[in-house]
Amino acid sequence: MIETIIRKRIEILVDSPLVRRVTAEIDAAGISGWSVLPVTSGSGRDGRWHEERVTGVDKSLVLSIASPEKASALAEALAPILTSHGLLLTMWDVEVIRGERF
Amino acid sequence: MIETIIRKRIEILVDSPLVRRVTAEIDAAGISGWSVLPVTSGSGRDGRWHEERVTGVDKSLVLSIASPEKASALAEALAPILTSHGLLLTMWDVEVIRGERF
Amino acid sequence: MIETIIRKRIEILVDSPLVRRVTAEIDAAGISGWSVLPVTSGSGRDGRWHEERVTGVDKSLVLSIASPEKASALAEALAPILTSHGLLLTMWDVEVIRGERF
Amino acid sequence: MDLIALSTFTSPVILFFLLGLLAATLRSELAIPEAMAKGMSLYLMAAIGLKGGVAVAESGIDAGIAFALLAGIVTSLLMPLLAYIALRQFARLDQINAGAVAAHYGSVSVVTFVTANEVLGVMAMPPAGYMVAVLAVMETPAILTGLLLARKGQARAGHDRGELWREVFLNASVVLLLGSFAIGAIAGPKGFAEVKPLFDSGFKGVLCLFLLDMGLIAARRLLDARSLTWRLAVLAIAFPLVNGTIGVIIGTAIGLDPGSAAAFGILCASASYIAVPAAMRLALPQADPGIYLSMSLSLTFPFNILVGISLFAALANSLAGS
Amino acid sequence: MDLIALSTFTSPVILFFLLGLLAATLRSELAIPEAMAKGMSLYLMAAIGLKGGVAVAESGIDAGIAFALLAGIVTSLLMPLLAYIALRQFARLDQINAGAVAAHYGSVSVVTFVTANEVLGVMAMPPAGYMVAVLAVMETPAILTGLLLARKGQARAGHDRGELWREVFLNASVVLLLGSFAIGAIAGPKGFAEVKPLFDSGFKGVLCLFLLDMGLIAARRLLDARSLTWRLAVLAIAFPLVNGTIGVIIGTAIGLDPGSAAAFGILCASASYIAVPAAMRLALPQADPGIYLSMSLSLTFPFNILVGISLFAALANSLAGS
Amino acid sequence: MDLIALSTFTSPVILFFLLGLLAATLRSELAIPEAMAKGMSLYLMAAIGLKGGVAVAESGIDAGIAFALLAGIVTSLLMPLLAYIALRQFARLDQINAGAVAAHYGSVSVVTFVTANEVLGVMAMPPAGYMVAVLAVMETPAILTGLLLARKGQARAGHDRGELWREVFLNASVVLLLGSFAIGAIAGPKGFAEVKPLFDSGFKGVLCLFLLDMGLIAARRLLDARSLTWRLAVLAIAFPLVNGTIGVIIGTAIGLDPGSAAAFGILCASASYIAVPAAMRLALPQADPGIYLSMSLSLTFPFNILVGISLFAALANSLAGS
Ligand SMILES: Nc1ncnc2c1ncn2[C@@H]1O[C@H](COP(=O)(O)O)[C@@H](O)[C@H]1O
Ligand SMILES: Nc1ncnc2c1ncn2[C@@H]1O[C@H](COP(=O)(O)O)[C@@H](O)[C@H]1O
Ligand SMILES: Nc1ncnc2c1ncn2[C@@H]1O[C@H](COP(=O)(O)O)[C@@H](O)[C@H]1O
Ligand code: NA
Ligand code: NA
Ligand code: NA
Repeated sequence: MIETIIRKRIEILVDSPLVRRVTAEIDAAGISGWSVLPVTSGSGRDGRWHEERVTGVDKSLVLSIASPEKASALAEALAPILTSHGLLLTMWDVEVIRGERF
Repeated sequence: MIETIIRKRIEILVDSPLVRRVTAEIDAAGISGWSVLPVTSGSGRDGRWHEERVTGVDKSLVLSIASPEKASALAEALAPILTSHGLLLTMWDVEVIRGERF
Repeated sequence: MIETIIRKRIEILVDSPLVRRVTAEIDAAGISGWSVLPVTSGSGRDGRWHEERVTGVDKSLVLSIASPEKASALAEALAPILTSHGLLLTMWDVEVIRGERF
Repeated sequence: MDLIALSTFTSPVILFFLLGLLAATLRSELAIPEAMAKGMSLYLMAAIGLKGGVAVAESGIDAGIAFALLAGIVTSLLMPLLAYIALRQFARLDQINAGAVAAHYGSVSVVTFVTANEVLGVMAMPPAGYMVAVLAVMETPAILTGLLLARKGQARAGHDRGELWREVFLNASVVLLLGSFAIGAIAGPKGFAEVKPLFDSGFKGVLCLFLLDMGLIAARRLLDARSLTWRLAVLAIAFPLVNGTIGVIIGTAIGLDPGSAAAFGILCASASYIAVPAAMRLALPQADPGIYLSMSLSLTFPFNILVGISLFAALANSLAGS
Repeated sequence: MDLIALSTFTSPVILFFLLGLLAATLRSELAIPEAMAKGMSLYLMAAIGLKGGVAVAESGIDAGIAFALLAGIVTSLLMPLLAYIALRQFARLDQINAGAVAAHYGSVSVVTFVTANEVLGVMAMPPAGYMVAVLAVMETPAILTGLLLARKGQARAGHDRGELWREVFLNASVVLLLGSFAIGAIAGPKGFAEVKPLFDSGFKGVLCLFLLDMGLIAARRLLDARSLTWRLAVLAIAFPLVNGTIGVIIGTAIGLDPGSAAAFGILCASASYIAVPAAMRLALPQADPGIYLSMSLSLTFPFNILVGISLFAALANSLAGS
Repeated sequence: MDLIALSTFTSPVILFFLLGLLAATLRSELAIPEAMAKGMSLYLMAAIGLKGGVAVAESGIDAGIAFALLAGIVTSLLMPLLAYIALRQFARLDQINAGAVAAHYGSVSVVTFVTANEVLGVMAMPPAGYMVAVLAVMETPAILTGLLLARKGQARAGHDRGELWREVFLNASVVLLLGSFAIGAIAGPKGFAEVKPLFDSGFKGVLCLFLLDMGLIAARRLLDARSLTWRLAVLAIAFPLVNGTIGVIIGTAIGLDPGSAAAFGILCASASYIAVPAAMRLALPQADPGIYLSMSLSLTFPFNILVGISLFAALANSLAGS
């Protein structure tokens, strides 16, 4: 049976122009890396949007795997802009295989 | 230590032409919002497909964060078309920061 | 109240040229299917990349829902190339509705 | 005929399609980005619509148009019946899948029409401009027939009606085809002149790349096809032959010129693989895409591109000759 | 004027925009893939930049350019003030949203300018090539004014400065416009000749498809708009009228030819919906995109395309005449 | 030479590449959508393949082709050895990374060839049409040598063989280049005429936008490059100089015309950054993309575009002259 480690998986839904801000914080938190996934449409308090990268108001999903400590450090670091910039941060425990490096 | 709330994260894999149906149900369930991610290829009982948006049989991933109550209300609402339309609905608990609004 | 089943959700972040390898293993593990999501940019030990499909070094996210047994069988099968090919495999428990078939 | 066929097979448009089929069969990784493929299909529809509209602006409207449109709607409504019977009797398909497949064959394939337009042009028998409008009106009626056949005797799940009607009557290709047809008719030759370099000169080149992609998709589907039986394969070739012949005869009967009659035949022979599949996912999700797409996209489409077009052109000529 | 307006409405460019508006209003699924839309906007900016640069290489540089650039920067800096007051007083908008909207109206819309360029060309009053440079320099100053207005009397959250300045001064459109303008000026007519088929001949056709997409997006936004009040709607029409008139007058005053004066008017009348929204998400995330995008994209943009351009062209002519 | 270099630097093609380098260095957000970039590269390969095929259809096949193809395969197979030694000895790279980098320099860069083709055309020394076939056959042999070098003395992980061979011999660019080359040869000038507007007239313009993107990617990689040492940087410039010179000499020796000899030199001087990296991710995942991409894409590619092409053209001319 292959051994696994428990890590935090953090996913942050953020305005694309803000992705740099968020990834900078991830790097600053000493997390080993991150990945960005595209989001094609959505709906929230501000109403609906669809494939509007052209208007710079589309979203991206930033995903990062980190140790619980670093994860909450990141959460702390992002706290100030969370509500102001309408970030949506969710995290949960995942099993990572060969995950020592995370 | 920043406080977090437990919410349900629902992810629904659905035929792109059906996305409207699903998001309509999400809105109907009174959930604050949703986001749609693209899916480029896949394989299942119906065989394999790849970047075939052109034939209208591709999939999208609808993601939504909601309270457990609203989440199961949504599940109930989608039940009738779940198997018939081959939806794939998964949900799990996540920590949401500043998540009061969800 | 609609009944749900607990299944493993496996997500594998992998170099796009390797997706075929991974999905072949998934099929071999007897898992009912898989879906591939695009990844637009990322950063790790090898540095940063952005929309570089043109250089064949971009990533994809392979997602699959399976029973715990099949999930760990898959993990075993992928073990040899996990570190060598820099795969990032995470899995966690999810509730699946009408998930008998998975 | 031989000459035609020959010239067909040395045309880059057809050669790129063959290249796509070959590359996919060899399991090459070659692939056209989806956004690009989608963009090219929008471009092709806008261009063909514009050209048709301009042609009508030049030729003016005559009774022929009304006949052609009517014939198009009626055939699109009725042809699924024929197909349905064959699918049930010969291929022993269940009611739902038979209805879904029938809908595809009653409807039309835009790219087949576009390719036919080019080939017929080369053969000095260009179809009338209004055939684009016929193309547009033939896309959806078959969906209704197909659904009725698939659901007859069953309580229909009515709750997604709205969605379905929008999908059916306002689906992207119908709106874009009719819209740019109207624009072409309003702008006329003078207005069209300004956009001609993109929509006219570039047309065949884009068609090459698009058919390359279609070849890739068609062959890959076939290689992964699980639910395709030999009986279904036989029908996927028989349908275009029969429907196409009927179409050419009707076209000639209602007094269309040979080029337009041939085009009408192609429309009847062609099967949808864009508008109808999308509608089926909404209205008949239980139907298996592995069946209807393998048939329409992987067998009927290549058959029409490589054989059907030349065939019906020749038939239309001989009928006109007699 | 009538004639102009008429010719405007039979031009495919405008007709495709109307088609987009119509299709979205009917809730059709028609959509242009995002990558394609983005690609077309990059193409349009590169092409317009090149053409402007080539024109300058031909005409040579004169004092007019300096005046025009200066006028552009100043108006972009000051116009938000006017808008801000109206938004606060008449529309009763809070400080933050008023500042955000004001920034949009001080800045410019590239596509509006591009369309105006085409229309004015047809009307035999093509703007001077350097107006592209004016377009580029007018994009960002208004952002600064808007931010000052929105934040005055508040401690500003300075930590995302770097990001913001980059977004503002090195934003894609400014870099691409000025870059290709410089390339055009360096390469000159001879160098441009080699790339002319793509960047010149194909231009209007691409503009058609791009405006089709803009029509779709503009109408969809409007249909989903929640925060749009009738007072805001009134201002979204009043702003272009007032700012455009001021622009034409200034342009004429500093001695621009009628075509350039009209173009300058259009620039003042137009509102940004690309560069500024992106900057606002960074610097004023609390501002509601539902307000500023509905106004600039869904009301002001269509108004300028359908009415503004012809209007300011006529105004510039009459002023020049007098 | 001076004149050439000069004309090179006033060509929009090169200027857009410089713009890309500049914009990325200034950390501008300017970016070409990936689907568009991928689409343009497919277009460029199809176009260059077609043109080459048509040229061969016109000129007919002679012994020169056989020689050129053979020379191409052999150099692609052997050049990695030279590179490998330098990488191990001078740059002290470990076996795996040295093998991976060597494979890149034995293979070729399609865009470098395409650009060279344009420049040489302007210099009235267009390469022979069949050089496109040479380009295609040179892409993959080097991968084999590179793998052997990287793995020699090691048990090779054989289980991903199938994948690898498909990736190597059926990789998208090889299939598309040879496929459209064949199509061009079959269709000939007459068949090509119909698609000329897209594949010929539009060519240089697309190349501009594609090189803009390449400039952006190349500079960004360099800015983020971590594993690049000065010794590696030196080799990234030395390799094209040495390999290119060898290439021109071989080309002249086997009796190619100056234009083709220059093109052959460019092919040898260029390094792959598409086919080979993808193959390496499969076969040598432990090799660091930060090394091979920074070298081939961020240093060698710009060097060849900005200096190499003119250099080897001049060399080929002088050799031919003597
Ligand atoms: N901790 C992480 N969380 C999310 N994605 C990661 C993480 N580490 C690496 N990645 C992704 O995996 C790619 C390769 O990482 P590496 O193997 O560390 O170079 C990166 O470019 C990211 O896209
Ligand atoms: N409950 C939710 N679940 C998933 N995505 C959401 C949710 N709420 C908002 N979003 C996404 O966040 C974007 C902005 O939401 P808001 O800040 O509420 O306007 C929306 O357009 C959606 O893409
Ligand atoms: N077990 C699974 N895990 C992830 N995605 C799946 C799974 N099964 C099916 N899918 C996705 O759902 C689509 C339809 O599956 P099916 O309904 O089984 O034909 C497939 O093409 C996949 O994209
Ligand atoms: Na039909
Ligand atoms: Na303005
Ligand atoms: Na080389």
